Amino acid sequence: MAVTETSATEAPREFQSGVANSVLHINDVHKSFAGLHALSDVDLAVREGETHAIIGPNGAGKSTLLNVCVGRLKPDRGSVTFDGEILTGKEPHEINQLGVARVFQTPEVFPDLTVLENVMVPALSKRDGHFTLNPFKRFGAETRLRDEAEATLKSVGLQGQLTALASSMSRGDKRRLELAMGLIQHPRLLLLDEPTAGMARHDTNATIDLLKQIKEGGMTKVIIEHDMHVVFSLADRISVLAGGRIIAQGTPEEIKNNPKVKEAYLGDEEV
Amino acid sequence: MSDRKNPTRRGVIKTGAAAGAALSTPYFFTGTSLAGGHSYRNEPKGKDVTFGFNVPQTGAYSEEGKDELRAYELAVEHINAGGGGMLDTFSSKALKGGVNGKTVKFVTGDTQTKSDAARASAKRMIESDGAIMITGGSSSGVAIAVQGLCQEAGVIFMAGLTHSNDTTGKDKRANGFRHFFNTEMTGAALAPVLKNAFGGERTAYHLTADYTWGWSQEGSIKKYTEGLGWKTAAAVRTPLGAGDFSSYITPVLNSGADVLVLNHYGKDMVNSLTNAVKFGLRDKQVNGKDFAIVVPLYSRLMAQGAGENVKGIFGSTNWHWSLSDEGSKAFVKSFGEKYGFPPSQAAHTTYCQAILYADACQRAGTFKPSQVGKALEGFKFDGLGNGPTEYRAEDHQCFKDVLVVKGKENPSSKFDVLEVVEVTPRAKVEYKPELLGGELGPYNDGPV
Amino acid sequence: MFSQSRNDWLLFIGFSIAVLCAPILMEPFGGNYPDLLQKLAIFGLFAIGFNILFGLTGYLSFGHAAFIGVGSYVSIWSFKLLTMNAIPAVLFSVIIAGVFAFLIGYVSLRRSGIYFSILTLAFAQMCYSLAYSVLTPITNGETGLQLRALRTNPDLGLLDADIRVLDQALGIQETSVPTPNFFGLQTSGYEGFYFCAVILIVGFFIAQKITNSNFGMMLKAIKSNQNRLNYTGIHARPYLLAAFVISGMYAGLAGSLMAVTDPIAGAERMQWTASGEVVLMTILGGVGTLVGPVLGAGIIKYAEQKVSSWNEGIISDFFSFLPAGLQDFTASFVSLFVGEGWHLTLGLLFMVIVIFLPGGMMEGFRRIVGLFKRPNDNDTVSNSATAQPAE
Amino acid sequence: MDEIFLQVLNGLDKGGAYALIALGLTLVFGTLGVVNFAHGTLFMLGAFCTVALNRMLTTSYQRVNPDKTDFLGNPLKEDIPYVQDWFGADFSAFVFDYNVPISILLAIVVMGLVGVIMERGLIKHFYNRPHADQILVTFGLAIVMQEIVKHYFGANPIPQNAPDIVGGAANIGAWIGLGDNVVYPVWRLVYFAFSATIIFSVFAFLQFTTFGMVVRAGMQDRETVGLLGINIERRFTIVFALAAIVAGLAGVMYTPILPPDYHWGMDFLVLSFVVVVVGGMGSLGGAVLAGFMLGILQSFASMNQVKAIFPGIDQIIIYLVAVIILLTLPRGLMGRKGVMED
Repeated sequence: MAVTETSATEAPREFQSGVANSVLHINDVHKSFAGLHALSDVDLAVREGETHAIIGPNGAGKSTLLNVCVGRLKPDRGSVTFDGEILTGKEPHEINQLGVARVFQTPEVFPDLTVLENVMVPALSKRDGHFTLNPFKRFGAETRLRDEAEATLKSVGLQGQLTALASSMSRGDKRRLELAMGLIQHPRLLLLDEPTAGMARHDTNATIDLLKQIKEGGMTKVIIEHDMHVVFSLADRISVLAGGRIIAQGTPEEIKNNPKVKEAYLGDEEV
Repeated sequence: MSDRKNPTRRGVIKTGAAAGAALSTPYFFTGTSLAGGHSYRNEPKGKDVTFGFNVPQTGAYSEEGKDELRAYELAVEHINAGGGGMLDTFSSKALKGGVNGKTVKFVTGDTQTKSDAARASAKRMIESDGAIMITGGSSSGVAIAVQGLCQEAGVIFMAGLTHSNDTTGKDKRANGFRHFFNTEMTGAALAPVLKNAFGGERTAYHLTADYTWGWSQEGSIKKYTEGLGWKTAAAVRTPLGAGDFSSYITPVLNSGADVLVLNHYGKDMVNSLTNAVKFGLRDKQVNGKDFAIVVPLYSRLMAQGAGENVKGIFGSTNWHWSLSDEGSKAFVKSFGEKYGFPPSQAAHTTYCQAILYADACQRAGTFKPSQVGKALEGFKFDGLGNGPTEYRAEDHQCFKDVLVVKGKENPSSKFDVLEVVEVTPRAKVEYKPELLGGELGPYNDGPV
Repeated sequence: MFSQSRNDWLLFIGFSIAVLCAPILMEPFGGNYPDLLQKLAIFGLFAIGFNILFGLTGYLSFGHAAFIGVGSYVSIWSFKLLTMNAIPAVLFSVIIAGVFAFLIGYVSLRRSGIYFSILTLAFAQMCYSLAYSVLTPITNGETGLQLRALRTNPDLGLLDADIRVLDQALGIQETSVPTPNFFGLQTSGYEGFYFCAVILIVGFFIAQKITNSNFGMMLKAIKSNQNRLNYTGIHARPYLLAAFVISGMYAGLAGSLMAVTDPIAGAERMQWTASGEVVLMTILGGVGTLVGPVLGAGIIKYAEQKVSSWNEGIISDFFSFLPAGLQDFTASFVSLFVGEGWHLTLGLLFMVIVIFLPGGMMEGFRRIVGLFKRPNDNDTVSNSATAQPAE
Repeated sequence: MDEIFLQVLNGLDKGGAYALIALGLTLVFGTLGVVNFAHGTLFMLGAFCTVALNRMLTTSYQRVNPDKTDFLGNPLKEDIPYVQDWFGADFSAFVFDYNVPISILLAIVVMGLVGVIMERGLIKHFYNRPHADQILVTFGLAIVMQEIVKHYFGANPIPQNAPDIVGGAANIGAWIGLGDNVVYPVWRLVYFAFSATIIFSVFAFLQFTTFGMVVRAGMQDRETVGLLGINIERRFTIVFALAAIVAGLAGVMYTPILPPDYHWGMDFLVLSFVVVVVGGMGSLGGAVLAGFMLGILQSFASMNQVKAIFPGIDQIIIYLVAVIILLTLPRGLMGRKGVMED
């Protein structure tokens, strides 16, 4: 940790480019918990349509950064803007309605609802907004959305479990369901928090393929990942977070060859 | 649940509405209008007639309710036997075993001391068990609610323990009758005794339960004590069931008042009295006079609970077991032999009500409410423990002597809590029926 | 599987038939008399409404009795001031209970969990205490608000004399104190039960619609994982408030029907124990199911009315087939649990249900049905899982 | 001035009782994560330990006294307590006088047992059940216990007396130079001192013993403590028993102030929950603070001067404070984030 702290002082600003066409802009964000700096002076720009990976050792502040983006945490200083809208201070549901969806690290599905219903909730949210009062609109009659939901579930490989309760699913299946819940909203920005953690290798590969497909659809993605196989398969650009600071940023190739990153994070880990 | 359904049905058939007609012809087919030769609500067709005893069996007043039930059972025994207990000393000799040739059966209900629950159980007894009349209760809110219901349903209501003026005042109903006394009579009876005991130059401080009965009580005591020259320092409302009354009692210490009037009943009475005594009020000297505490309506059952604390404290009661007239003695003997302890005033008033109702039916020769009511109106009787008594026709209120009592200094047993200080004669407590307002309206014999 | 509206219709029709035939169904239990039947319908309605909040969103309100009270008071005032017709009374009650629910819900829903429960409890207790004492000019305190004859003496206050302006304008003659009616049809007795039963069926239909709607699914999602819902773009609070107001309106309707079938309104209807009672009903029958709360309401009201009336005499008559000594022993043992001991039975019933059948009676039925259906294939199992919320 | 002083004393007294009840309640929340609706009933059971001891001590045989007659005119059967026969009149008088303090010993044993049985027999099966289930099952248990007490002791309040030596009223005014009207029952002062002692003991126990340390750690983070390999189950049982004993002792000592009746559990249930919630779920300090605060506010609200301005304020003060506190301080006075919010 001490090593990263010292090296972080010279956070390389030169990597920041493309602010003009960036869709998500994290600006000088600072967050501390009880005196512990979780994030310091984080600046980050994510370009429209790119897949941006954030990597870093455990406790580097990756999840905190994501939580700041979706409104779960309020930064002490700095701001997050998405497509010109300031996200800081907005409620989570407002941020989602702007087109930012999040896939959680530990699956946060609706355990008492069926798999299909789990996907229908975000689908309805996308269509109807954060609140509509029409208590008589039959849920069962939403055929168009349901077809879409079934298609999405098929794309993550859950087509066989539409009526199962989410609580009865395996952890891996819950992660896939999480992904489907994010995808169904066709968000402009999808934040993925370790989408493949805990998955078996072949499932991971399937997920990578799926995410690659979406990439072709032009959705902007921010992905937090430990698995370098995933990162280097998907990312257009990578930011490295250590000790709450961004210590490097660039294309996968640049990051691979960045000695600071190697020193601070990759170390002896095989890439 | 399935093995429970049997007791109801069998039980109700046996003890309950053995009047039979009520159950064998389900109401479903008759509707609420009484077809098939009934000329009034629940007219008994068989050899039995069913009384409905509606008393609190759960909640704070359940001990009183139990005592009422005991008295009712005793009364039913005596009525069916045509004698025993106070029936032997009762001035009317109409009852000769059963009523109008029918054996009396009864059903019971739990009022929970809540108006809604009391009305619901009364309705069950009327609609399902075929009760010809309803009697009981231990609070005025409940009595008034049930009285209104009986008026609508077309059965007679013989009120139990209810002390508010409204029962036979503002809220009186033709089908309702009350044997118990009320706050007006308490005030009229108590005030002169208080004046004799404590002098005419007193300042009273009232603590009043914050609901209708409390207000009624406070109003009556104020009216009569102020009429005798007393002053009222303050009248403070306390929440029902306040528990610890200390924060209401400490202001009394500095108020300059020398009498504390506790317009509380039941648990509130025990609690506020205990608190007041523990604050040393009974031993206090104010303005050179001994401080006095008054509990206008005593309940011996509750006072028994208040133990030591009631010693020397004045109040009024409808009846007390230590009275030495023949009626009281006979009642105490029959009750005591059956249950092993003396009856309470609640037991006494409900026993009287059951006897009075049965007697009126016998004299009227029918159970039809309007005719039973006529037989009760203006009925003068004696031998039921209160001396000569009259059911006044104008408001269906009994007028009789009122007992002023005081907590006994040297009780000989745990039941011997109160001693009778004075028997205020009826003439002194009587008032004009118009005084309390309200209107009886016509009798209702039920939908025919 | 979402198009199973046929099942919903079957459930609805079955429920309607059961409700309308309640007098026949209750006959073997000795429960066939108007008051109990009315109470079953009224508290069934209350519990259905309560279930929309508690069963679907999981928010446990201890203050719903306040809306019962509001509904009752409003209805009686409508009878006193406007007309004896039940329709305006019911409408005003529902609307004003809705307004109260909006105000209380708006404030209480700023908190969740037990904090929410305590807030609703606090509001209801305040309503109760004030109605019992300080607000007596409106509520007539302990005695309860009652109907009176028309005012003839202008000195009398509105508590002691009624005006009924609409009825007067229509020239309706009154002798003494009238009873509420539904366009000339009386609303007490069996007529009253059928009046309530029809409203119960309508209420059930609406609740069924709500449960099966998008809105209903959002409410279930709130119960399941409110936090996740926020990140899905749904603002939970308006949904909660809507559910709170709807269930408050159901409670107001139930309170109004209490006044319509029996025109008196007392403050103790608002006490927290009354709110607790509806929670017990819902849990006993089955939280989150449609039929369960009605069933629970029925059982509790039946126990309150009938079990409490089985006094010792009745019990010992029942055991009269036993030898004398055994009869006494059995009778005195059983009488611990019935008659004045019926609270004990209620308490034990509760513990048993919560310990062994957390899903209430409905879960019990499902388990029994499950015993016979075991050999069937998986398909029916998953079907019953989706059909679950509709039961 | 005198009056305000007296009302503060009243408030401290009520507050003492509230704090003691709430203390156990919040302790059980904080460590076991259980919402115990039967906690008020434990307070009631404690109070009935006193009544039961009284019954036991006065267990009597009957001796016919031919000189006196009973209410039916028969020769009076006098009840002679065995204690009196066995140990003499002086001793029995002493025992009866000190009934309340002696029953503390009984209450510790009885309430400890009740606590252990309740926790082992029922509560432990509900650790992982939803709060609503916990509320319902303990509510059911509260009804059952209350009805059993009612069956044996009746529904009427049964007054208990403090020992004579502290049974009177003290002229505090004379001690501290206020007017002659500042008199206060000695037992209420004893009660305040007692509740303060118990509160301090509980805090000291949690602060300075290893056991207490583990419990406090458990309140902060239950999972971690479980991971440390500590037998948390046994400690839960002890914590629950401790809470039961504290509530029971509060009940025993309260009997001379308020005659106990079977319904105390329900009477104090809502109140104790309000206290705990106002203090903040799972916060011991909060419970004590809120207990005393609500006690004092309640006393002030019942003053005539206050009631003249806000009629009926004494009826609703507790709830009003609860609403205001919860809306301004989301987790009560001293509550922590995330406790009991799901």
